[in-house]
Amino acid sequence: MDFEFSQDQVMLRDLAREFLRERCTSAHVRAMMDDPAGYDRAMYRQLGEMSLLGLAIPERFGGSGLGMIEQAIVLEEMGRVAYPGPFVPSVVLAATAIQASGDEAAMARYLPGLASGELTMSFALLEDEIGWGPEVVAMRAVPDGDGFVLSGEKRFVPFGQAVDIIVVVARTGDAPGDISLFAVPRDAAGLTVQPYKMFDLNAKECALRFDNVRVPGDALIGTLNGGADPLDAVVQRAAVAACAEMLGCARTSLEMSVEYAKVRKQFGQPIGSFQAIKHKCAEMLEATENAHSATYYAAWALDADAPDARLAVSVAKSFVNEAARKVCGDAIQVHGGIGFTWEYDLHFYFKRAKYLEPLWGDTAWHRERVLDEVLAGRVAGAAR
Amino acid sequence: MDFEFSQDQVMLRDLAREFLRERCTSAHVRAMMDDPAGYDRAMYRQLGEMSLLGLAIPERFGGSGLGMIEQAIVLEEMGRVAYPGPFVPSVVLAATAIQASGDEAAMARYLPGLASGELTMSFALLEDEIGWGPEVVAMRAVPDGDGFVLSGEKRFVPFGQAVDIIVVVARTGDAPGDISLFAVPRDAAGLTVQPYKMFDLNAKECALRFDNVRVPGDALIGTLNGGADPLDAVVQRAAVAACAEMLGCARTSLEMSVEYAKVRKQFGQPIGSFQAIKHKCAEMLEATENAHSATYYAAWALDADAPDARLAVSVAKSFVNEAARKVCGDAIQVHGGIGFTWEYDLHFYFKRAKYLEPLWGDTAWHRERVLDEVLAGRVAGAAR
Amino acid sequence: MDLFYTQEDEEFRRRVRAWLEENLPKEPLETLEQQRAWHRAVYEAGFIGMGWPVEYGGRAARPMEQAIVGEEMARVQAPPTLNPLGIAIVGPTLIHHGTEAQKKRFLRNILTADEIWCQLFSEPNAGSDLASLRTRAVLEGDEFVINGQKVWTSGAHRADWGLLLARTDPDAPKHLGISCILVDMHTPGVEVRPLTQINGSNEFSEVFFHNVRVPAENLVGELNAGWQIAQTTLSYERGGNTLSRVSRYMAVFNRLVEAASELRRDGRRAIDDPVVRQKLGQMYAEIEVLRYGSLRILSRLEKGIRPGPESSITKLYYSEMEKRHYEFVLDILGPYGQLIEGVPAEYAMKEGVAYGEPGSWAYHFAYSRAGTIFAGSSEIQKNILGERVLGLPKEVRADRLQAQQAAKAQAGGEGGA
Amino acid sequence: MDLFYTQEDEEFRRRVRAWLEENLPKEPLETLEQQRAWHRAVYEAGFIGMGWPVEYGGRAARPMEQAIVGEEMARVQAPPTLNPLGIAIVGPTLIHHGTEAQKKRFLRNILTADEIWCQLFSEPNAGSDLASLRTRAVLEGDEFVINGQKVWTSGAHRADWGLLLARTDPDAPKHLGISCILVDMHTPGVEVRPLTQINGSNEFSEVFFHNVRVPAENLVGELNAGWQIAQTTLSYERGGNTLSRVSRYMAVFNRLVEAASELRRDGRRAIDDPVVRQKLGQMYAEIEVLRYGSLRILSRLEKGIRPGPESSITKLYYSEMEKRHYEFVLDILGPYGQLIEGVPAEYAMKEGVAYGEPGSWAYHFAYSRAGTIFAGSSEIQKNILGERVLGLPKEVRADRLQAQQAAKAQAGGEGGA
Repeated sequence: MDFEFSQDQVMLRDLAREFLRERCTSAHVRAMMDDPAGYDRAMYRQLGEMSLLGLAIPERFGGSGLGMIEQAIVLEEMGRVAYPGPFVPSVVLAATAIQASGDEAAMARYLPGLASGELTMSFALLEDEIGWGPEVVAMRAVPDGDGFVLSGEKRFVPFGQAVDIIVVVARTGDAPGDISLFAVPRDAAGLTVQPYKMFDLNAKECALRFDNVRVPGDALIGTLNGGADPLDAVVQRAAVAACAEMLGCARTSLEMSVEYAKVRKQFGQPIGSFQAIKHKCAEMLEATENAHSATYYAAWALDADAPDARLAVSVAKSFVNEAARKVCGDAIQVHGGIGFTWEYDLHFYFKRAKYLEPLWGDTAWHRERVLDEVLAGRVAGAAR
Repeated sequence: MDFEFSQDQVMLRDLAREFLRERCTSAHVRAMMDDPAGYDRAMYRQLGEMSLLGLAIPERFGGSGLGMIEQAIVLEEMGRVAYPGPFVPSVVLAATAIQASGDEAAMARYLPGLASGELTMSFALLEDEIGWGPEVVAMRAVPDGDGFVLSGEKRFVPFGQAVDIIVVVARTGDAPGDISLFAVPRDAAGLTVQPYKMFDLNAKECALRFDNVRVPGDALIGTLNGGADPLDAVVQRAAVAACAEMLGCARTSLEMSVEYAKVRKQFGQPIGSFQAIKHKCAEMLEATENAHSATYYAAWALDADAPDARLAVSVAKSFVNEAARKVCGDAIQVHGGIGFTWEYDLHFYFKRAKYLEPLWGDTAWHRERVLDEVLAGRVAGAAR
Repeated sequence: MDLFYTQEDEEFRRRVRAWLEENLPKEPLETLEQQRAWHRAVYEAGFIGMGWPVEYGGRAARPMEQAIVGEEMARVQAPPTLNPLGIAIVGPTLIHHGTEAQKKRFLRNILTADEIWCQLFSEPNAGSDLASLRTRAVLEGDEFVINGQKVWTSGAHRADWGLLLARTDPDAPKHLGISCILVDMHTPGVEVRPLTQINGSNEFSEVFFHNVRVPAENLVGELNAGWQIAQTTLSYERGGNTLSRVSRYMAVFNRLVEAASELRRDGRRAIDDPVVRQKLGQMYAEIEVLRYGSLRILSRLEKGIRPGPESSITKLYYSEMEKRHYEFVLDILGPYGQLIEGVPAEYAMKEGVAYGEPGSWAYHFAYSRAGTIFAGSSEIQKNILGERVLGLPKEVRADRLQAQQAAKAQAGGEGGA
Repeated sequence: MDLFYTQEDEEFRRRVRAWLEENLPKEPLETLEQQRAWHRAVYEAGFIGMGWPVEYGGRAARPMEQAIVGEEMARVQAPPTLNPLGIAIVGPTLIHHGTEAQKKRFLRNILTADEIWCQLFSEPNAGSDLASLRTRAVLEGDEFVINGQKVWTSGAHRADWGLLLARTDPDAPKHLGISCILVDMHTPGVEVRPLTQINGSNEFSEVFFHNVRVPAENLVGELNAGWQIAQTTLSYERGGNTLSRVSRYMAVFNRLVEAASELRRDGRRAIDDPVVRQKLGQMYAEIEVLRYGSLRILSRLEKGIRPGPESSITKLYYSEMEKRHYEFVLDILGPYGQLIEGVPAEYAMKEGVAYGEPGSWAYHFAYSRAGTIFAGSSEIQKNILGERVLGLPKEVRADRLQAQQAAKAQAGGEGGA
C-alpha cells in the first residue's frame, strides 16, 4: 500500500510543472484565447520531446508505457496553469480509443505521431443529445464501395478546428450498441467546421458538419460495430483526466486565495484573520485534498485494472466536480471584486473547472453509476 | 396588499403565546414524554374555552369561522414551546376531513365537540407505503348489512392511542381514487392500539390493527368513494400546519442561540462575536424570516382560495422543511456540548421539526409538486 | 393579512400593461439616442422617479405602484431606462440632504436622463471596509481639490456627473472624516478606464482623479458628514424594487423550462428527468419565497414603515440564491449552458449574443458570482444581520482597537491597564 | 503509487478473519464480565495495543496491521473492546511522557482492561477554549489537592482511573499553568454524575472533585507542562484508525440499501426512486473518499511520517459527512426513520432497540450532531487548518490581547501606544 508518488512520478511532476510555469504563462493563456487554433504547436511538440505526450502509449509505439497516474500528474499541472492545447483530445481521447479498439494497424499508424506530437487528433461523440454511451450516436456511416459515407453533425468536438484527424463515433447497425470508430481527416471533403465560443475561451470546441464525407475502408478503427467498448474506455479515462485537470484548477485557486488572504487588509487586519475567510479557505483545503485522493485512487484503479475501477472513476468524477466547483467558486468570494476582473488570472481556473464539470458525466450521472456499481457488487475487494 | 397580521390576529397570537408560555413549560413537556396519553386533557379543554380549537370551524358549529392563518398563528406558538397534544389531529386533520366531505350530519355531530375540546379525534391514512394520496390506501372497508367491516393496519396515527374517534381512510372500490372516510371509535371492538416510541417522545403516534372492526352505516363521513377530495384538503392544510409548527421551532431555536451566543464566552469574548457563530446566526435569521413569509403566504392562499394555493402550499412545505432543518440543527452547533444535553430544552425543537419534516410531503415530494403546478400553469395570477 | 392586490392596484396594473403594449419597442435599442427616446417615453408616462415628491418632478406614487411598474417592465423584458444610479441613489440623496439650489440644478435632469450619474464609492483598498477610503478632497479657497482612485464604478464611461465619497479630514476617526461631493465627470483631471469583468463585459470602470477642482458648493450636507449620508442613501431604496427582480428571475426560469423541454439527456427530455425536476422545483419555490418576502416588505412600505438593517436578509437571500440557481442552469443544460457563440436556438437563453454581452446563460452565470460581493458582500450582510438585527456583540477587530488606543492616547497618556 | 495491499497484509487479514470467525461472540455481550472475557480474548490474540512497544506489552505492529484489525472488526460488527480511552490516549501518553514507575504500574493493566480509564479534559466553561480550564490542583506536601468540575467524560461511571488536566499555576498565561495528573477515580471526593444526551443515552458524565487528594508522583511529565502533553496525545492516534470508521459507515449504508429496497414510496420501491438513488450514490462516494484519504494517511504512517495538523481534514470531513448522511437516511426512510420502538423489522437499523440505546436510525442521527462539536468542533478544526496548515494570520482575539497587555504590564508600566 503506497499512496505517495514514486520518485519517478515526482520527477515527472516537477518536469511538467517547471516547463508549464515557464512557458504557459498568463500572457500565453490570454494570447491563445484569441488564437483560432487555440494552442502553440511548437510548445505542444516540445511536450512530445519531453515524453509527456506518450506517457500512456506503449513503448513499441514510441511511448513510455506508463499509465493514467502519470497522465493525471501532468494534467494536474496543466490544470494549475490552465494550459490550452489538444493534450486531452489527442493523447487521452483519441489514443485511448485507438488502443482500446485493439486495432494493431491503427495503433501503428497513429500512436507514434501522437506520442511525438507530430500528429494531433480529437474525438467526436456528442450530437444533439447529452449522454456518454452509444445511444447518443444517431449519425450514420453508410458502407459505400470499400469505404463509408458519413453525414450529420457532431457537437462539442474539442480542438476539432485545429487537429489533424478526428475519431468519429458513428452508427453502423440497428442494435443500440452498433457503433464504430472512423478516423476522418479534418480537411476531408464535405466536412465543415463551425467553431464555438465557450465561456472558457481556451476551451476550443466546435461543431462538425458532415455532408456525405467519404472515407476509405481503412479509416475504420477496430471492428465494424465494435465501437462501444473503446467508447467506454474513453469515457473512463477522460473522466479521470478531467478530474486531474480540475484538481489542478482547485489547487491554484486555493493557493491564490490563501496568498491574497494573507496580504489583503480590510478593517485594519489581513482578511485571512477573519473566520469567514479563514474557514472558507480551510474548507477549500479539505475539498482539494479529498479531490486529490479521489483522483489518484481512480487513476490507479484504472492502471491496476482493480475490481472497483469503474466505481472509483464515478466516485472521483462526482466528487471532484463538486470539490472544484466549490473551491474555484469560493476563491472568487475570498478575493472579492478583484477576483471578478478579467486582468486577474483567477477566472482561468474557475472557467476551466466549470468547462470540465459536465463533460464525461456530470455529478448526477456519476452518482447514479456509483449506486449501479455498488448494487452490482463491483466494489473494492479487500475492504468489503 | 397587507402582509401584516391584523389587530385581531396579533391579539390571538399574544393570547396563545401567553397561555402556552405559562402552562406549557419545560417541565410540562418533559412530563408528557412519559405520559401514555401524551397530553393534559384539562389544558386542552382550556384551549377550547379560549376559542383556540374552533378557529377554523364554522360559527354554526361552535367555532369562530376563521381560517388557516389563525390556525397557523396558534401553531407557530405551539411550535415555540413544543406543545404536546392532539391539536393538529383533531382540529386540523379530522376537522378538515369532515368539513371537506360536505357531510352536514357529520359536521353537526363532530365539529362542536372538536371546537369545545370535549371531543378529540385523529386521522389514519398511512399503512405500509409512504405517500399522501389515495394510492397508499390498501385497507378495505367491506359493506356488511347496514354497516362496514374494516381489517388491516394503519400506521403513524398521531395521538391514535389517546383520542376518542379516528377518521380512517379505507378503500371501498377498485378505481385508484375509490376511498372513503369512516369514523371509528378508538375503543371499537377488534381495534388494537400499538403505541410507538418516536425520536420526539412528545410525538405520540401509534399503529392501529383492525381485526374485523364493524362500524355502523353512519360512520361513513361524506359519500362512498368520496374520500379523495377530503384527503387532498387534509394534506394541504396539514402541510401548512406543519410549516407553522416548524416555524415556531425555528424561532425558539434562533432566539435561544442568539441569547446563548451573547453570554457564552470562549477565548475571552462572547462566542457571538466570532464570525463563525455570528454568520451562522445571521443565516438562521434569514431562513426563519423567509419561512415566515412562505408559511403565511400559503395559509392566506388556502383561506383566500387563491389560484396558486396548491403551489403556495408546496412552496412552503419544501422551503420550511429545509429552513427548520437548518435552523434547529445549527442551533445545536452554536450551543456546542450543552445543546446536546437532555436537560437543556433545545432538543425539543430540533426533534419536533424533524418529526414534522417528512409528514404530509417531504421536501422532494413538494418540489416535484411545485414543478407540476407550474407546468400546469397554476401560478399566482397578477404577477405572472 | 390580505395578499390580494387592491382594485386600485389592479386597475393601475392594467394601465401599465396597456401602456407597455402600445409603447414597448419592437426592436432592440442599439443607439444611445434610441435609449434616450425610450427613457423619455417612460418618463413622460410617469413611470420614472414616481415615488419622488411632486415638486421635484415625481408623482409621490405609492410603493405598490412603483413595484407594479417594475414588475410589469420586467415581465415583458422591457429595455432598461437610463440613469439607474441617478434615479435610485443620487436623486433621493439630494432630496434628503441637498441644498435647494442643488435640487433645482440637478433633480429634473436626473429624471429626464439629460445628465447621467455614477456613484464613486469603492476604492481598491476600500471594498468591504468602505470607510477606509483614501481619495482626498482638500478645500482650497472655494474649491475642493480631489486626488485619488475609485473602482467598480458602474456606467462611468457615459456619466456626466458622479456622487463622490472623499476624505476631507485625514486626522479624524475613519468614519468621521468623509464628505459627499458632486463631481462633474467632464472636469479636467478625471480619467475613466474601463475594467473588464470575467464574463467579458465592461460596465464597470476605474476612475482616477488628478487635481480635480470642484466648486465648494457641490458639497452635499455638512462637511465630514458624508458617511452618514451614504448610509441613509444606500438603505433608501431597499426592498421596494425586489418584485422586478422576481419577474426577471421568472423570465429566466421560464426560458430554462423551455430549453429543458427540448434538450434530451440520457434518453429522455431533461424536463422528464426527476433529478432535473427537483432542481427546477427548488428554483421556482425559492423565487416564490423571494416574491412573498418582497410583498411583505412592500406591505410595510405601504404603511410608511421603512425597512431597517433587516433588509440585508433580502440581499443575502437573492444573491446567494442566484448563485445556486445558475449552477442549476448549467447542471441542467450541460455543455450547452457554456456556449456563447454557436449555441443552437432551442437551448439559447437569447440568440445572437456575443462574448461579453448579456443574454447568454454563461454570462449571467458568471455575473451571479458578483452578486454576493458587490453592494455589500454576503459576509458584510451577515455582520449587519448579526450585529444590528440580532444584537450580537461586535467582533474584536484591529481597526477598532486602533481607534480605542488612539482615543485613549489622545485623552492623555495616563497609561496602565 | 500502488494501492494493492501487500501479500503480507493480505495474509495478515486472512488470519484476522479466521480468528474472528472462530472467536466472534454469537450473542450480544450483556454483562461486564462477558465484555471483559471478549476483551481478554482479543488482547490475547494480539489485537489490542498492537502498535505499542514490545516492552510494554504491545507488538510494535505496523500501522497497516492495526488498520486491518480495525477494519475487520468493524466489518463483522464485532463488539467493542473495553478501555478505548486507556488504549488510545492514556497508554500512548504514558509511553511518551510517563516515568518508568508509571509505565510499570499502569500500562499492562490498561491493555488487559483490568483498570479502565477515562479522560478528564473538558469543563463547562472550557470547551473549544480548553486551555481556560479552571479545575485546580494545589500541591500540598507530597499530594495534589484537586477541586473543580469536568464534563463530557466518556465512560466515567465505570472508570478506575482518569487522566486529568488541571491548573497548577493560576498566575501563568493560560496555556502554561496546566498539568497532567493521573487520578484514581475511587478516591474520596470524586463524584460522577451521569449526563443524558438528546438521544437518551448517557455514556457521558460530569465529574466533580471536592478536595480530592492525589499523590504527587501521579504527575505526568513536568509540572505546568500539561498542555503540551495533551496536545501531542490528542494528535497521537489520529488517522490510522479511520478505516474501521469506514467499515462502520459501509455497514450502515448496506443496511440502508436493504431497507430502501423494501420500502415503498409514492408507488415504487425507494431504491428505484432516482432522487433517492442520487442520495445513496452520493453517500457511497463520500464514504469511499474517506477510505481513499485513510489509505493515503496510512501509507504515510507506514513510512513513519506522522500526520500533523492536516489530520484535521479527516475529522472535519467525516463529522460533517456523517451529519449529511444521517439527514439522507431520514429523508429516505421518512417517518420510519424516526421510530425507536415499534419499527417494522424490514425498515429497522437493528431490532429490539430501546430509546437511549444505540441501534436505531434516530439514535445515530442525533449522535451525528455531536461529531462536529466533540473532540474539537468543526470551527476549531477549520481554525487549525487555516492557521497551522495554510499559514493564515491568527484572529484578533480578546484572550490574546489580554495576554499581550498583561505581558506589557509586567514588563513595566512604560505605557503609551
